[in-house]
Amino acid sequence: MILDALSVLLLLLGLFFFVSGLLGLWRFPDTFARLHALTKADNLGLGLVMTGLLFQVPDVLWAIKFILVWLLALVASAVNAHLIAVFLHRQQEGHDESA
Amino acid sequence: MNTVLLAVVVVLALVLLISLLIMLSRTRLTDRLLAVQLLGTLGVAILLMLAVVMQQRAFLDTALVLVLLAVVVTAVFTHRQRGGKS
Amino acid sequence: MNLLDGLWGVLDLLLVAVLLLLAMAAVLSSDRRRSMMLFIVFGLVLALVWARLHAPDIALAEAAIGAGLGGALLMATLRRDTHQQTDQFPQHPVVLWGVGVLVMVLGTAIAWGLFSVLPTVEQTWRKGAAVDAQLAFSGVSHPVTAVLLNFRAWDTLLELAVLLAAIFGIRALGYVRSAYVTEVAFSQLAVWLVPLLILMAGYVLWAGAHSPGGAFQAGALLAGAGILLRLAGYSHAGLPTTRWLVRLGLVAGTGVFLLVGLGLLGWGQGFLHYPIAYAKWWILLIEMLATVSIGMTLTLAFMGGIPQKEAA
Amino acid sequence: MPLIIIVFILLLALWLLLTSGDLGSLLVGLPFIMLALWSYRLQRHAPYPLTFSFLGALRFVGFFLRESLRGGLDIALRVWQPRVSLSVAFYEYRLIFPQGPIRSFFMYCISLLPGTLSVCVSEKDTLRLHVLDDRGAVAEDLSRLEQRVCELFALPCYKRTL
Repeated sequence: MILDALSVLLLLLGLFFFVSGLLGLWRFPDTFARLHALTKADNLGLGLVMTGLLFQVPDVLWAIKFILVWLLALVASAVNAHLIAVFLHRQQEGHDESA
Repeated sequence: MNTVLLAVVVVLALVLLISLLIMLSRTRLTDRLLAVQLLGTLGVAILLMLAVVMQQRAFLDTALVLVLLAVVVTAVFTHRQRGGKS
Repeated sequence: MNLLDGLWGVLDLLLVAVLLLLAMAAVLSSDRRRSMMLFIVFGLVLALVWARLHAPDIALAEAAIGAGLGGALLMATLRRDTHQQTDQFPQHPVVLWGVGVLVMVLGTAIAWGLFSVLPTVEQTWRKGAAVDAQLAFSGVSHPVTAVLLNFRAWDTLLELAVLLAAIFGIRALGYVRSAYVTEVAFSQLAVWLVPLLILMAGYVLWAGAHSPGGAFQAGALLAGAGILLRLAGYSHAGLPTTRWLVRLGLVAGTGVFLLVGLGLLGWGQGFLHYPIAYAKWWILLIEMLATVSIGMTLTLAFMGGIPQKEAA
Repeated sequence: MPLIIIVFILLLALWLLLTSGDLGSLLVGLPFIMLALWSYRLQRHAPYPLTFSFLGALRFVGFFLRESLRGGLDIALRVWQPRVSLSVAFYEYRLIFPQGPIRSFFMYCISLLPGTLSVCVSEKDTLRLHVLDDRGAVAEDLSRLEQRVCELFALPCYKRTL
């Protein structure tokens, strides 16, 4: 019961950060700032959702795979953020006009 | 408990819909790229939730594949070919 | 219980709304890069929909091929500087309306066809039971893989042949795309991501024997590794540098499949009727080679051909 | 121990985690692990001595989790305010890590930490980053991260906290 409550709490927190990322995408004035919002808020959202689900899994192997997914998602989002930042920077510098 | 989890999935799907609408309202390519990233993370989160709700372990593999290939897709979209524009 | 059903209903509605919106936006967008982006997201949402429909096999395939590799391949088909051109579609209103009406008629026909099939759905389910009954003799414990590689091996063989034909076409007509500007931080990362992708391909292949997975998904992941290598500045994308090895790899899947089939025919078993005791090993061999072939084919398709010696 | 053996052990461990320790799966796994190793060897990189410290890794994980939380909260605070208060700017930072995996690792970490996003190495050993709020203590944050990374890779940190 306590575990269930804890997991609900974590899931709600995760949702909150997902919605924050969405709001950031909507409200932040420039694209770099939106990239900041997405990278940070989304990772935290996914991490919290994953932690919340950890209390609901049937066995340890599930838990290991959950953590693996999250770790990879962290790496992926860091790389994605970097790639997009470079792309954006190149556009702003005027090397590439194909916006 | 499953009802609560499913409710969370529904909210996540709602966020998915809204971010899609935001993406469509933007005209710049990079903004859309950002939205694709958000949609990808949301998709992974929904898959993880569905895996628990539906007791389908295979969805975790699907999530792993999605995450790994998302990097490939972003890389393809942002890389610049030698001697030309992006 | 009622609340649970209601929530499923809401979720279904939301997913369908997203899917339809994406499909329309992807078709109506005039910029090709944007349509491709929407197509990738479409693949992602479609994977979620398949997951919701209790079809993890198709969800995995859609995630690997539709959302992942499909987008990369489409992107590779864009020639430089052409992405901002709008398509040369006929813009005359009469033509546009004609096409619209035609699409609607076709859609109605398909819907009608589906409705007329509905009464026979129950029979199809009975076939599902038949598959389960025969599963023990197939050599694998996952029904989808059993159907693909044993009961209906013909289909899979022909699919592999289609890929082979496609790569012949690409090699005959295509041109090798120029290399990419490499970036140090990215290449450093490829060092870690490429082995991970290859390992994951192996895992998906292995998983195919008893749970969702299989050669096509694994091949897509291998191709992902190849594409990353290419983007990180390896002009051969990890493919062998000797030409005959590349050719061998491309035909290995189809060739061995065919040879095994013919061999079994000569053995008196019938085309692709594996002896029950060894079915598992034959399927394993064929799947592994098919994975390698599919991976190489898709990587080559991304590159547009085997590069000649490039200026470094 | 040569790096390649460590990589082999890591890949093997990952495979066994994925397949939930099914030893029979190695029949498929070993060829693919070999292929992965080959792809690792294929990427010709200059020999680069890598060392790890277990204690440093633990501390790094703690630090990283705390900072991610802070980063998310920072965004959430800004987003939910009635008026978005940002003061975006580019920022130049002198890297102490030579070109190589550690530098890349550092750069990727920066993007996950609050308020900073690494863009590119603009000149030799100068990293250009984008900050959400240039009124904050960017340099301190970065040098703290630097110190943690040094601990993780068991390097002497030749720039003490500012």
